[in-house]
Amino acid sequence: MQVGYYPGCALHGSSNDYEMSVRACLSKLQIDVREIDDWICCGASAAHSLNQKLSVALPARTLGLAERDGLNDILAPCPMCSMELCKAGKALAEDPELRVEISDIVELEITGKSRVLNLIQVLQEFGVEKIQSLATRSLSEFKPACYYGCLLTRPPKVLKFDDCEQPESMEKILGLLGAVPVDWNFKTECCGAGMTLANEDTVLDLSHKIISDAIDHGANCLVVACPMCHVNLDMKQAAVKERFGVQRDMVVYYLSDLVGIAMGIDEKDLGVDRHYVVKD
Amino acid sequence: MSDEKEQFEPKIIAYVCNWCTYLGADLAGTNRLEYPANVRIVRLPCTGRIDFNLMVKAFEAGADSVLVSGCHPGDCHYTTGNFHARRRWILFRSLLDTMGIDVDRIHFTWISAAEGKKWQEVVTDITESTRKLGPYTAYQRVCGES
Amino acid sequence: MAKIGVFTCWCGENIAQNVDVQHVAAEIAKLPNVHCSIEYKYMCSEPGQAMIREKIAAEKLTGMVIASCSPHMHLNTFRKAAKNAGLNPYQVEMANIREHCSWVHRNREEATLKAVDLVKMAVAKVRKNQELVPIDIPVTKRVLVVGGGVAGIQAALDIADAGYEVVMVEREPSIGGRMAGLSETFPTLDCSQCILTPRMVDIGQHPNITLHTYSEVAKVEGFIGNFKASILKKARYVDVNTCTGCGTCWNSCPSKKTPSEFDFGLGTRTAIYVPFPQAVPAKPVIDQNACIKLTKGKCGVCMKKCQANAIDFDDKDALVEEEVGAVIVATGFKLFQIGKEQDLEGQSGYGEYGYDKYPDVIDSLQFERLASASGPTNGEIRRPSDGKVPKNIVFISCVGSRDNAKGVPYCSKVCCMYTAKHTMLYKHKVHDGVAHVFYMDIRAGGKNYEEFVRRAIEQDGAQYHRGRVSKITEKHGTLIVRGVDTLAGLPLTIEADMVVLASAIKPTNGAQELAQKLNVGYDNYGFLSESHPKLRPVETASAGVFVCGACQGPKDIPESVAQASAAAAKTLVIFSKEELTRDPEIAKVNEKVCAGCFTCQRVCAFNAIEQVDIRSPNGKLIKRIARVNPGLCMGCGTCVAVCPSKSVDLSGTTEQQVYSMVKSLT
Amino acid sequence: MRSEASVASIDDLAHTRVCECYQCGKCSAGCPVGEQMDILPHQLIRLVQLGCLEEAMSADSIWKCVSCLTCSTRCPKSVECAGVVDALREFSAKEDVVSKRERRTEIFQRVFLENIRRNGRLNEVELVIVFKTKGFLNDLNVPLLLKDATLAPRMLGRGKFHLVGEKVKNREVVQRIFSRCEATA
Repeated sequence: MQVGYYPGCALHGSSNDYEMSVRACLSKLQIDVREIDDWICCGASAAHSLNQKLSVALPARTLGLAERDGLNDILAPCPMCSMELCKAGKALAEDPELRVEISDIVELEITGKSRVLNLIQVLQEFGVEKIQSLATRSLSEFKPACYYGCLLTRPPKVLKFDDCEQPESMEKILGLLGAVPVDWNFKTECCGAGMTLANEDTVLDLSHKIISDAIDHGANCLVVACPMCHVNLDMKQAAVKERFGVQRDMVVYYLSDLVGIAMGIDEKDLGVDRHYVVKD
Repeated sequence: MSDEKEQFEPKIIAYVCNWCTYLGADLAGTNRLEYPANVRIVRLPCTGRIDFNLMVKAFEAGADSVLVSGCHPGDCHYTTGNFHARRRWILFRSLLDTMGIDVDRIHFTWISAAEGKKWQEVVTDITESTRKLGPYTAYQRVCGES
Repeated sequence: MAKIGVFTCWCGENIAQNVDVQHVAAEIAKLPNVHCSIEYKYMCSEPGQAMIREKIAAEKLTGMVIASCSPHMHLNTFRKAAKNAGLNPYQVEMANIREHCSWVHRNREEATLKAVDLVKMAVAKVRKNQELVPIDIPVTKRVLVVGGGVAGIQAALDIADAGYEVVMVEREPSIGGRMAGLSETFPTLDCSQCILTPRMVDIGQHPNITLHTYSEVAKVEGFIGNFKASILKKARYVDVNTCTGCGTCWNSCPSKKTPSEFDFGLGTRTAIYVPFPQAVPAKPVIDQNACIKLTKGKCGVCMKKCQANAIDFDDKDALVEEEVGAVIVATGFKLFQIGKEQDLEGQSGYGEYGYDKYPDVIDSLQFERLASASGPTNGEIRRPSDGKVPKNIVFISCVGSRDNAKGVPYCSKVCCMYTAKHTMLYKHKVHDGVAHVFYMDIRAGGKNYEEFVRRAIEQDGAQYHRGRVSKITEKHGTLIVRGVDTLAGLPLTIEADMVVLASAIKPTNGAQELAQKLNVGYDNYGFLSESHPKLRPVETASAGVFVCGACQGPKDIPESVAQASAAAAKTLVIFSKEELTRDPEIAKVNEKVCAGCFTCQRVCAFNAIEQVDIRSPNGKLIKRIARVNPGLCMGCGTCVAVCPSKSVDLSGTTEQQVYSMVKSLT
Repeated sequence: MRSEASVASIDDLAHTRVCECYQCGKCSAGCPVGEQMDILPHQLIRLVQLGCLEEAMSADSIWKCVSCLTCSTRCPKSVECAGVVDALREFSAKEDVVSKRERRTEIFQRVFLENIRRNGRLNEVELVIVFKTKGFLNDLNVPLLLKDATLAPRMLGRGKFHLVGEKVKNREVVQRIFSRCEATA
């Protein structure tokens, strides 16, 4: 199995632990990951807040590069990137006029036909049973609260992935690997995402609600598939604790961390030791 | 412009359905809405009844224009008759066009039982436009020869 | 030789003012076949009609033209006059020289000219008229009522009480429908079962009513006055005639865990069961999927215990045929499914409300069962998860209704009212409880309805918040409801013990399939279409088929009952005659030239065209041709227009009649 | 300057029709930051419906929005509520009517985009330094300037910080994309 790879700025920046984890995990599965050459930033919420056209053009450039390189499937482990690429791709595929205009702007011919996948989708395509067969240890000690956040499932009309109100795809994967995911309420509530720098109060408040609901429902860790969620829940957990007084520390894993652990990859190789909150 | 042409009074034959347009024309009367006296109504149960032959017969009888009018889509007394009329109408038009009949002299419209005003306007417009086109001598010549 | 009389009317000054009536009469008198041409001040007056009758008789007229007003005004008047004088009424034509001439043209010369043309056309037509005889169709004076809810019950009793036979078909083991499961009804708060069950008993005991429960309509053939219905009686495994309804069987049945359909899963029932104690008939059925004997071959406890020997494990589905003259469809409604499963494309349910996930999030019909004295909690409001009495309930309106994104765009009409009722019932039973309602608009149009809602708010203290709820979550057994009060501009979070969702109303399963069998139209959501929303509210496109109740659109009990009585009245109109008289102005196939292409059959909106085999005396098929069923044809003439070989014609507006009208203008 | 914002231009940018909103408030009910908003999402839509665009563009709440898309996803009328907020932000920034209290958020978005324009990819160190400086120049708030400073060494310690950020090879094309988008917008 081969996929194009769009790490996005976060995975090449402060969330490089996520990239380590994804790469280690996919390499164990022998998935050939080919990074899109000279990819550019998707523009994130800054682009769609300030310049709607730019919010199509920036991801379109990357989609065009992938098409040029013949990459039909693109893995974007960051849900924000993934959603922006999907949204631009859908708009381009559906609107011929826009396609011509944007192709001119980004200096590449784009069809918008490439498939953009998030990490969960790549694991599903690879085959959860196959992952199960490669597993060397059970995750039975883990009782994760699987946290999807906003953009793994929203907007549902663009992403068409899982149930946008009660998603279960991470639970299914981890459940097969022996983990005991808890049923909880805040799977798709927002953690404040990219507002970490600009508006920390909001982020702390939202992260607090998420962490405490997970604890309330008996989780012993959180699992995410998003670099921003990880920042807010992991890096900011100390600040949350300080402000709201949460009872206990919650380790925040990336989905690929737990899949990797199940397949016997060393936690160091997955970058788990680089998280802020670590298992005592 | 010659005086003769100004005085030309076209003959207009209207095929209308009994349940909508005929009653619309009745309403125009009840409300005393004046319009040119050039139209002759043929009352049919439904525009679904109108076929190609009726159009040709009208021109044979010396009509300068033909009007077909029935219920609005969805209002047909017989559920779907006017849809069939509309569908056939698209066919007629091209067929009549191919035959050399001036399709500007054929008018298709929907007038409900409540639209007396519309009946007045449609008849006035068609009379005026036909007056501008002049007598349909082209057809009458062909017809006369055959 | 045709002898035509032409009678031109002055209509006082109405016509005479702008049309030179005498000139018209004189011009028309010159036409061939016109035997007499007379003008008179008021043709429709009794002296006018008398004159017409006299002339018909004296001159032995074979046809006549009245030049006066619109045929929609007086065609019937003059046809009657003709009939009384011995002339076939279909030999009468009218020329509309009032509405289409004198009233709309001021120029007297032009108007007179046009009037002459109009009368000429009528004369040309009447020359080709033929005598027509109204068609008589025998009527089977029996009605099929599909659906045994309150609407079907009302219609059936009305007709049976009028002395005619009724065949009622009900899909469930008992009649009663949705109303039988309701607690109390708005705006009077009278007990639903107390008012309905006596009517159900009447159905069961009425000598004129044949009841087929646990049955469905499989097929309907025929036309008004002459329908033939096949009814599928599902295997009941209990002989209703010998069963005494003693209850020994269901009290001893070991299979006890099937969720009760009647209680919407809030309680359980046995495999052999009556859905509720007041069921009619009060005879059980065996659920073949739950019965241990039928699934595993062992058990048979009920059979051993039954004193009446009424249990028959070899029972099979059976078809019965019923001949009826009219059909009333009263198949009712179901609730929009709030969970994930949906039966229409574009609908997706409400994952955010956690129905199916949190046991204490229930729908409105489930709440009815909780509030009902005969319900699973004997009328005490207890929540499903732990049986606790909820101290805070949140009611949410418009779940699925008025929701283009996930549900249906229409308003379900009754939810505002029953939600107000729910808050009252709750407050009357749990005095220290708080009822919150999230609503978008309160639609309380109806006698005493607005007063009722105000009472819920002002006397019983229901807390109404204008706004929708966005999400329901759960914390330590409490439901956290996140809503908004848009009037205050405040997001609200309410901790509730139970949430009741007022789910949208949709037509019941199978309503569309039934409509197709009956050739009745339905809308995008499956509600059956009436033939005119105002003037023909219970009739359908199929003559002799009527609709009533919620299968036609969301409505409350009083409306359903009123519509049911209307459908009954319409049925009785049909039954009031020995034979139905139908207008003879319908299509007719010339069987000699019909080529059997059946284009006519495809365009006919009334299924009035049948395929008929023409066979030689020794039974050999010569050809297959089209034939018009006079019971079904409505006379639109679409078949005439589409027939490639011109083998169909329309009596009263024949091709020859129309041609000669047009030709008269040459 | 005459405002370019209009109901039609907002509909256009957001790919929606605000007239379809019937004010049920489900957007406001589900908004994770609704409690902090001066004008709730459904009220913003109402202001746009009424053509009171200045009030909407200068609201704090358009910058409080975290773009989680909960509102758009749950809207029973499929109004792109989050898209309307984006359109309001775009006009608000362009016409310089951003609420004083929310300037920092706007500055953050601007700094973020400038960063991308220069580098093609996000340079986090540069982002933090420029944002802190510009933010400080805006409100002269010292605690906010110094906040998070303690995180830096820890991040470095965990290898989470690249002092020299990545740059794309073809940065000229990125700059041309920006210029073109700004010209057509």
